[in-house]
Amino acid sequence: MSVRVQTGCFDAGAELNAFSEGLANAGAVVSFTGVVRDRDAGGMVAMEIEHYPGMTERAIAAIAEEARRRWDLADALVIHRHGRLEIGAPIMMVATASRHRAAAFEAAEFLMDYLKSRAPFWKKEIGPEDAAWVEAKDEDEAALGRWSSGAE
Amino acid sequence: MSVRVQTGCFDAGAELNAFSEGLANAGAVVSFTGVVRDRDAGGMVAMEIEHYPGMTERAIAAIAEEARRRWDLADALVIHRHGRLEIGAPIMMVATASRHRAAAFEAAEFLMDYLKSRAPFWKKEIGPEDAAWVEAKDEDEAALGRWSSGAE
Amino acid sequence: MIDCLYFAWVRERIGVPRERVETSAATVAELVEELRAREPRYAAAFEDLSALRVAIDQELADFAAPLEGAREVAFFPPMTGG
Amino acid sequence: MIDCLYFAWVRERIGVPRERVETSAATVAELVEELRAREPRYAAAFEDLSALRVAIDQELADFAAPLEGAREVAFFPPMTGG
Repeated sequence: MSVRVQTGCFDAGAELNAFSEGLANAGAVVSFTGVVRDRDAGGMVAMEIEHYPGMTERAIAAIAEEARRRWDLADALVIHRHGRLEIGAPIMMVATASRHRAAAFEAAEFLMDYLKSRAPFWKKEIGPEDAAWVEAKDEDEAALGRWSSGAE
Repeated sequence: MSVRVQTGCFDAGAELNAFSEGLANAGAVVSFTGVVRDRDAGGMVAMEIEHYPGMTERAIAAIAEEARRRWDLADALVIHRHGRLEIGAPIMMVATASRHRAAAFEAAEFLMDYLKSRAPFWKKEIGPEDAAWVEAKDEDEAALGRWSSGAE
Repeated sequence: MIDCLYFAWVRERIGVPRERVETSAATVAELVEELRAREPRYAAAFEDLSALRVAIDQELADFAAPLEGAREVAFFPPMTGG
Repeated sequence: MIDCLYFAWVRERIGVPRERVETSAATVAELVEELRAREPRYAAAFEDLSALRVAIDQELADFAAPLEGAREVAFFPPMTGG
């Protein structure tokens, strides 16, 4: 299990290959990559991500630990960037490996749902003249409901 | 949308990067990679995948078309190999891109569930002295039930 | 005349991947009956229809499907790709 | 003495990312009342508690949580990572 919080860019393909290597007994590998996209209104020039050093690592490690407790995972990877990101740049990535594809998919979705709403990151969209904090979506909070029963 | 049926190996990371490029307006990219793993009993030396040329391409294209009809996808990719594959080698890959992570995840799972049970591939596990066709699992057929309601 | 295609263990039991079959069967089920009557290797391949799937002209079908206009009928076990 | 940390627009409204606060508040809610009474910028930051989240010593908590033994209290809007 590997958790990285960093300002630098990462190569999602290279990370996927490094993660998959040596997993000959886990037939299913799922990855999610989040990429900076333009605002719906357009005209964004960059995204700025603030985080809470210390709590971030702790929160992600707890979420990843919970995923391992719930599913039979061979391995899991979480990378999340902070600082200033350009449009089209990768923001974050999650990868999971398991013998069973359903477990790999569910664990990746679980990690994403919790990272979205429980890891201390805040996104700001930077326009040419203005900047605005991204507001949390009700649907992101609602997505956690899927995992609230202890039994999976 | 891209569908490839091939004997040659592929580089999942390079495919993921090529797929993600130029998708600046699709913030969510999900990939699934299936890797040849040893039999539960161990002692496998390779896997042989037979397919039905012509029907294979047609079936995968229909499945991918259905995924695009159901979800708001920016793009989708399916690669599936046939022929003799070594343990640890990639068998197949699915990637989906969307503005919404739930759509990217669901479409990737849908593609996997249908490829497993509706695309004409048959796996044979080759041992040092014996060989055995992989039997279809009830759970793979059951997984299709999730998608049987037309509304998503 | 119909092209019959066989895959995986159906192919192995029958011994050929495809063959042209002279038939006037109206349905897949009738074609299967004709093949079964030919030789033991066909009887072995078509022993348990519930373990078999069929495609007509590269589209999944069922054993009751009519063969009128069909050029190609394929028999195989449940798929195991992905 | 408690370290108060502010993130995102909470930090922007208050104007500093962190500060040491002399307090005898028993709960987070009491601490918020003390801060609100200080200056308008705190009143602006803590105007709507339903729009805020709180962490005590880097664990999510709620406004009724006791502060006894706490070293660090952080205030921020709902997270928007991922």
